[in-house]
Amino acid sequence: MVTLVDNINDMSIATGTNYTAKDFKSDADVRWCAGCGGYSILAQAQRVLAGLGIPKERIVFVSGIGCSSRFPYYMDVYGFHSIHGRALPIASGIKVSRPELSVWVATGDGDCMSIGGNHFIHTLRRNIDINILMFNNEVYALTKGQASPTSKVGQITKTTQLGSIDNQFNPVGLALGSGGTFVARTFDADVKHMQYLYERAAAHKGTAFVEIYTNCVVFNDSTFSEFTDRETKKERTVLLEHGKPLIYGVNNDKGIKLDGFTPVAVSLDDGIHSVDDLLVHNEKDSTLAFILANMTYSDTLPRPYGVFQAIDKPRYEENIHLQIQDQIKIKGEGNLQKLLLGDEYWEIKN
Amino acid sequence: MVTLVDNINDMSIATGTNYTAKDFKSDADVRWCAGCGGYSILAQAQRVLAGLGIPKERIVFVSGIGCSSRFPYYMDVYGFHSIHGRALPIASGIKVSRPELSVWVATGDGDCMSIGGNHFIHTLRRNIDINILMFNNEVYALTKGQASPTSKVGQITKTTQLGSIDNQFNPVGLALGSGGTFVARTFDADVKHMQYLYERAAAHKGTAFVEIYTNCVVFNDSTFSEFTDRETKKERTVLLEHGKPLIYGVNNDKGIKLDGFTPVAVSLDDGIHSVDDLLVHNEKDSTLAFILANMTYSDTLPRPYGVFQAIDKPRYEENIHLQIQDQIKIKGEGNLQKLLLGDEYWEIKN
Amino acid sequence: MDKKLISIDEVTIRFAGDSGDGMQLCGTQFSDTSAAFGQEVNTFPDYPSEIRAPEGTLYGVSAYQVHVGNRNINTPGDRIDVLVAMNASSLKVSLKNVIKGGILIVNRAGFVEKQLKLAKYESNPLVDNSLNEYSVIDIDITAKVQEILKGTTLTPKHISRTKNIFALGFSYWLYSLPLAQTEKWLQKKFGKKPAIFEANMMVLKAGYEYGENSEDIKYRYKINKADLAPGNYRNITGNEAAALGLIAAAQKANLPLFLGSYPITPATEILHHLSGHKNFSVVHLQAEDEIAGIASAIGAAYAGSLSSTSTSGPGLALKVEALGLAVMLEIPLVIVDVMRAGPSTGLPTKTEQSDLNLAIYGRHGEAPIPVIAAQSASDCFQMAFEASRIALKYMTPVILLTDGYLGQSTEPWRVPDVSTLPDLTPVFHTEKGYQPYHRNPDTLARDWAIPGTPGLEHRIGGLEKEDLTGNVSHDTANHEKMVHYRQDKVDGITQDIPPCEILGEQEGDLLVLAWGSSYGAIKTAYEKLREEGKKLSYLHLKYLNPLPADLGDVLKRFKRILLPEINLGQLANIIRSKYLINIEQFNKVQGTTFKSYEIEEKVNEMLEKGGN
Amino acid sequence: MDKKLISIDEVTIRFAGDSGDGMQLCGTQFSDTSAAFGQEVNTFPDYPSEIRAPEGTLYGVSAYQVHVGNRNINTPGDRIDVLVAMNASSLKVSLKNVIKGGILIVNRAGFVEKQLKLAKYESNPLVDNSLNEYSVIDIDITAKVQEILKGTTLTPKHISRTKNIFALGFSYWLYSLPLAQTEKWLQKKFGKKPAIFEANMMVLKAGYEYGENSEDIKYRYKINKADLAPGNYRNITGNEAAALGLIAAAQKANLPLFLGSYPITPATEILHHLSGHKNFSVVHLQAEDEIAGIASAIGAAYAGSLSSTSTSGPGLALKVEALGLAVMLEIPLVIVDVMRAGPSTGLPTKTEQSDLNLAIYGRHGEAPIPVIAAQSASDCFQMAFEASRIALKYMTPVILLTDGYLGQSTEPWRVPDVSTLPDLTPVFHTEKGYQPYHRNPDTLARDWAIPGTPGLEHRIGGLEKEDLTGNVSHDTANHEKMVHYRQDKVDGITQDIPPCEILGEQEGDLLVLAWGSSYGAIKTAYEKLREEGKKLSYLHLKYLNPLPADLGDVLKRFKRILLPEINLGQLANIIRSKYLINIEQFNKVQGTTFKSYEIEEKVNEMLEKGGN
Ligand SMILES: Cc1ncc(C[n+]2csc(CCOP(=O)(O)OP(=O)(O)O)c2C)c(N)n1
Ligand SMILES: Cc1ncc(C[n+]2csc(CCOP(=O)(O)OP(=O)(O)O)c2C)c(N)n1
Ligand code: SF4
Ligand code: SF4
Ligand SMILES: [Mg+2]
Ligand SMILES: [Mg+2]
Repeated sequence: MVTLVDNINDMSIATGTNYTAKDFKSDADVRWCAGCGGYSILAQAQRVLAGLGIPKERIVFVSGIGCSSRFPYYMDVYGFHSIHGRALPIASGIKVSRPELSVWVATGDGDCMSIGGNHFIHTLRRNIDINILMFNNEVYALTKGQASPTSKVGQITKTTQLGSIDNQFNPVGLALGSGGTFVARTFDADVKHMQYLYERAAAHKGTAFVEIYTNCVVFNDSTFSEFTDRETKKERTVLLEHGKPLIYGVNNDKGIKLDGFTPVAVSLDDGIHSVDDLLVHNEKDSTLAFILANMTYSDTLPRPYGVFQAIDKPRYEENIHLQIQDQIKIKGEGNLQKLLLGDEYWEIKN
Repeated sequence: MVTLVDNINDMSIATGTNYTAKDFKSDADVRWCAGCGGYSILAQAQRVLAGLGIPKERIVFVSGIGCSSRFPYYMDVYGFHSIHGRALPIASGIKVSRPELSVWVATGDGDCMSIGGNHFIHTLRRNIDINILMFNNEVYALTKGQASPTSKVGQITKTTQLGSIDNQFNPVGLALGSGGTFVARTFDADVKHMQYLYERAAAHKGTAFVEIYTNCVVFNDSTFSEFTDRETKKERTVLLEHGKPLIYGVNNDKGIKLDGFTPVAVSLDDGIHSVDDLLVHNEKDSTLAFILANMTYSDTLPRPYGVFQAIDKPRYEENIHLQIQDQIKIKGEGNLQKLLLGDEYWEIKN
Repeated sequence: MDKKLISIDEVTIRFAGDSGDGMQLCGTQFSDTSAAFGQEVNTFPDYPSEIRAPEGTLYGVSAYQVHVGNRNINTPGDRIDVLVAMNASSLKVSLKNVIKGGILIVNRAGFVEKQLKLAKYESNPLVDNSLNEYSVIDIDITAKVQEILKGTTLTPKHISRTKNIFALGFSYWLYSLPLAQTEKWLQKKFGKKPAIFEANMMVLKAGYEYGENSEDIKYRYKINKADLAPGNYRNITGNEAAALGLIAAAQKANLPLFLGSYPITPATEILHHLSGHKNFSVVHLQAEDEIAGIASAIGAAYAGSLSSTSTSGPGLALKVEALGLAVMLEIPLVIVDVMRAGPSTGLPTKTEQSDLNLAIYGRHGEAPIPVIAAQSASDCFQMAFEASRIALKYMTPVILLTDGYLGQSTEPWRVPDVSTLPDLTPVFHTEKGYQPYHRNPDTLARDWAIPGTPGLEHRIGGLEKEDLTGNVSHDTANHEKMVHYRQDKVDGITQDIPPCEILGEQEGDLLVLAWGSSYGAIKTAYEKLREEGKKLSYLHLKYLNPLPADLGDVLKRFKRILLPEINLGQLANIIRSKYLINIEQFNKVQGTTFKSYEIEEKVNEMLEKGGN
Repeated sequence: MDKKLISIDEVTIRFAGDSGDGMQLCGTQFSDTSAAFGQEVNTFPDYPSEIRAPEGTLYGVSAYQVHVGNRNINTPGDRIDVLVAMNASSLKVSLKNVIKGGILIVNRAGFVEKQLKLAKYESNPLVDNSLNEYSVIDIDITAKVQEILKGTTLTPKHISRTKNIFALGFSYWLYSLPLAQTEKWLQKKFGKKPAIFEANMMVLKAGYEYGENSEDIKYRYKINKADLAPGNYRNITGNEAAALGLIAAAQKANLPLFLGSYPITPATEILHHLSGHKNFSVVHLQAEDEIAGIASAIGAAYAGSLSSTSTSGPGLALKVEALGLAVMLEIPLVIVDVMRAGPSTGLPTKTEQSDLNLAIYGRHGEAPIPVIAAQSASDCFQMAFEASRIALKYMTPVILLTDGYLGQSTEPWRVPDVSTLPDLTPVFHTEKGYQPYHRNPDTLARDWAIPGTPGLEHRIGGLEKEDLTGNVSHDTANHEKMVHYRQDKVDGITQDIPPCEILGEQEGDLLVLAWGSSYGAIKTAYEKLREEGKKLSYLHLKYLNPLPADLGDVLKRFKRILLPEINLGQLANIIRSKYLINIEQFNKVQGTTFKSYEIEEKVNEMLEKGGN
């Protein structure tokens, strides 16, 4: 059965894809606060999408509600600004019904991990090929400053006037615990790395989860500055690169080695340790991913960023269409009249 | 302010606690199928609660909907059979408002991890002192046999007639990823171990999550038999005991060692390995807990059970009451008249 | 032996036994046979709410009721004429509904001490004369099948399991029905196990012959064929019919079908059926909860599927927020709500018509949604198809109400010739100059362009939309305009639905007005009363929002209006507020649909008492 | 200089500027001052929906409207008499609501080229004669404050930030109000930074003196004190009032207060306030979503708290399933819904009365819940208290409807003497022989025993309950009985609510019927029309389910009934269906409440046109 949808799909193949970032800018004014981390996240998305070679009309951006979730308005692709927390199941419906579309979700720490938490863990479980960009500003911004599930213990907000007493989610840990196949972290301030991760996410088959530390200048300003400020970043973060040892520090003079399975920071200048002692990152190793995720809220270890895990697992949308094709092969394309008649019908004659 | 609630609390102190299991049996007929794993789970709960020394009236069992969720009817304590998926937030409201109560949740893999998934991860995050007994039968039983989030890939159910294509949650991994402080696994068939875990869960301060592999004789019979049958259990499972090496096998002749951070099965009879090479379990080590959790669906490694992790973290209900006491100390017990008048009131005279 | 053959018009027979006794099979075979023979049939299964209750208990009784006749068979029968009771508990549970003088076919082996105790009988009713008012046909079926199958390779357990087949064979004899249909079915089922097939056939025939040969039995019955329209027929439950209606609509719309759903009694079978037709390209997602179910369906609708979600009350409650989004987006979506008794978990396996308020009024903001309701099991096909038609034509979510009774009950369905089903193919916008909220002036449906269409990239969402462009608009006058568009669009569907079809007098003293699954009972009562020469009229509504355009006029033509509902008067309130007209309610909230005699009695009472 | 002092009855003044200009402060200070002076006051803040919109833009304008007078001040004012505009955009946005001949106080420095461009002005309105119909008071406030504070230690940025204080001082002069209140406030705020305090005082006085000394300004105004009941007063928003009402009820019930909530505009401040009063033992849980919010509240209610949840439309939509559970459990629970414009995300910062249907009808099954509504900001206290009273007395969830307008607006509130508030202490069952569903024969409330009570261990839940015992019951007659109990209990609350209080004629030609936040506008219009000698009556409903017992009789006493609502007629439908009476709707769905002149015009039109 060639459906209308198929016809439309055919039409789009003709479209040129010599895009520049500008082609992905919509007419809408960007209405984030001056200095909001969203601007850079948006600009990189526009830049990266221009280079992917996917026809614009095949790209869909879905979001929930939040400052971050206004994202689709600013992208000149198919855009769907939905309701709070439901971007992922909506995106799932889109991707499962139209696997040929490139489906992206822009969401916030509240949208994705608070009200949307269940959809988050289940989307990752099903490994549906959706790319999730989660703006983590550790606060509810659009509703003007309440604690989110990623807010720090002790953080003062309008609902935690004496300091937050909810323990903090580690989004990377939660993603791994849910069976996420592509789990990564980056910073709004790190333009190149963000671009790199977008490209990786786009290339990954299955759900790609990218946590982006995002500065909210109004309700949680500078909460990530130790990881993003030029002065401290090198000492307080470590980049994960597949096959490479974990080196960090202003002078690349520090590294992470494993003591059993416990990561420890060592100096490469101490005359004892060398690069060979260091932990070498392996994106394919799920256990290692957990070990690295567990470094997240350590005071003494640098904050890891990059791709924690990139592994292959079956994808729901692929398998359901395989089952469909299979069944059509076995049973033939469905015959409606036969279906309605069923196995046990009888005829009443005149 | 001594409230009515306080008065009631006072009354309960007088109650004797020389219980036997029978004291925890309610009048209601148990209506599970003959052979259902629920019977044993129930019997052990009654036995263990009798020995805890907690007055019956201080114990509350909350559940959602499912075969498993009928549990509270069979326990002669305060019982609350709620709606599908919402046992945990209801239990949270009970515990946060009345921290002196002993709050338990009986739930199923569908109730807890499908519709209730968001509440699950957030309850663990807040570490509210609730003991969760999750009957994992890897199926929706009450609705007569559909796939659940813990169903195996390929499992045939009424909604997966060609085999399930959803990847399977690892409940222990999800619990750890959510920041769970007490995470454990046991089997309906292992009466003693179940009792042990109930006691541990009761003693743990914070959310205690106990996954119980439960046989559903009707819709998923024998799915765990390799782990529970006398013949195979010893070869296919390994018990985690704090401070002890991971030994298993019919003749205790096998063990788990770490190769880097990768668990591997070794023979203790191979002349190469000895007990000293084996991984020694440490419940306090969050990274180790992840490594062990990752063994779960391995075909070659035994299935770990026992306490994966038991660590201490702040508890929401404790901290909010501390904040309250603190504020009362600082500001004095609230004066309603003053509160209503606020800071900026004025008087209009006759 | 010669038996007296009595010609009757109809009979209600209930097969009751323990959960493991195969009563559902008996019932479906009996109804298939009688339907294929050419009689009218209506059935209802009655499962225990426990998955597998202990053997022999009262709450473990499983039953299947079949009503057959030569005309006017619209319900599974108010009262039981013939009860097949395989054990003591099944007799105990069903006897109260058996008519005095009715036939009890009992398996004597099911009345031993243990069974009597479980059934809470003080003494054996088969011997204590307590059944004197009934014709008891008391057979030790267990012994019979053991005898018949003695020589075979079947295990004692297998042998015992054929008891139901014996009862079935006997029932065929009693109502002069052929064995052929069941023989065919056994052939299909046990074709690869000839020993089992043979054994079952032996037992079936033995049951039949038992009637023929028994000296105690002096009568047998015969029901003529019904006067049915020619065509191909099959038995179908409401849930299967709804599933097929959606598939048919998708095929006729030339669109893929998507179902996002979460299991819930009594709607789950829709999900079962739709997940089982992969060669019709049905894509389903068993979601993590009802919210994800509808959200994924909204996503698939946005992407160009005929999209649907199925649920029951508690699930519909959870979909409320997302329904509002679907209203704002103006996308086609079919929501099937198989109602059950509430509130809350309520009585999950019992039926009720109490989600109407939720379906019509249950959204925050002004968020109108068309609501339609099926009237019988097979009508679920028709109405699922119709819901899809409205959804696609008007770009709107549509709620289809069925209920647990319709979902589980079966009736013969004259299968439509698919070439006669209307084409539902939507027009996707593909040209430049697309305005997402430009409307078709006739239907007020907005133009639809789906992802993949070059040059028509656009943004939509849950914030208020600007007229034509669909941009976010905080303009207050625009908001009011859009609120009215959405309302007018739904109201305008009145133009597209059939006018009221009144049975009986077109004006007069008494109109019975109803909706949903009450149809069967009311239709039966109506026919009976008419035959008795009573003056009354009957109007059954299938469109509840909007209501038919001529309904107000129709209602004014009657002095009194009786509205029976399985709730506290939800439709009555809607009719009152819309037409400021007095409605006499007749409400029953007992988890079952009406009995036709209840309607009869009520109508007679009203006719006798006269004006109000 | 001598100025002419004009005595007036009321004025509406709107302070408008850029988000960073401190207009909210101006507004609250002006209203506090005038209220403390003894005038009647009503205010409404008007924030941009963007968190921090770019400087000078049209959508970045932040405003605060204050309406003061010596009587009948029930709204923030329909039209603006005086506009303080700190920049071009704020003039552009607000001018359309300024009356012809009104006063414009503009900061000339905000009308330079960049600002004009951002405001999309072609030419400078201050010089192009386009403002000829207004009295323009054009001051370069920026220059003024620079001059005044030249010698101080304040940075240029700080100096510029005092502009609003200058405008405030000038406004005080213009309306003959004292500086004392603001001086006190500045003292409190900047007590520890005397330099800043001094600077602000200098600017405040300079603004005041500017009026006194300016040659251009020939008039100033005076509004007499209102005739207010003696007592202690404060300004309060509806959201704070609702929070305080819950705290007061908990204290009076001798119960801990629990709030389980999730942030949502425009209800979030209730959560902010309640999470900020820990020394009142308020326990709150900011839940992961609205479902967990109400579920935790249900848990806390079960455990013996006065329990509550706060939300707005999309959140109420998500709570629908759990509300059904609360109905089945029959536990006390207060749900505050601060309504906003829907459907779906709609216009989150705009007000609407469109959740009434959802509140009353939005459950699956028959699940009645009492619904009440507040009429003004301070009334939110009273009604939150009342909701708690009903919940505890009748063991039922209660929905309190307020809206975005009430939640954000302020009015002076005569603070009650807490000793006069009624005691709400419930009786917990503690004796043996507890039957969870035994009912108080007067209220039909069930007996309440909470965990911790020895010997009363029992089980409840969402399945249908057996009468008295509360055991699970599948009995169909019991189900019907319980459905009726639940309905009768809610219906019975009519006995406990005040009869209708009709303003004006007790019978006659025209009754204006209304509910919720329309009160202010209608009351104002009503008073005005009565003063003009018009015959009309006004009835404001605070109890929507059940409706007052005498409402049916009352309505019949009037020839025509006008029902203004900020929706498409939700209450009108309810009234119609209940009383079969004709209602004339007056609907506005523009995200704002009525203006009193709209009501006036509508009433006048009806009075002129006569009968319908
Ligand atoms: C059902 C529902 N509940 C609550 C809200 C209110 N709400 C809007 S955005 C938001 C939180 C946003 O936080 P996050 O996702 O972190 O986005 P940010 O604004 O920080 O980018 C909330 C609670 C809503 N719109 N809908
Ligand atoms: C809101 C809602 N959705 C769906 C259901 C139907 N339902 C009842 S139990 C259940 C699944 C139970 O599975 P699980 O928790 O694993 O329990 P089990 O029966 O396997 O012990 C479902 C889907 C419901 N009762 N309420
Ligand atoms: S409030 Fe924060 S997150 Fe929102 S736009 Fe402003 S800076 Fe960005
Ligand atoms: S269906 Fe399965 S889970 Fe349910 S009672 Fe029976 S055996 Fe237990
Ligand atoms: Mg955020
Ligand atoms: Mg299960």
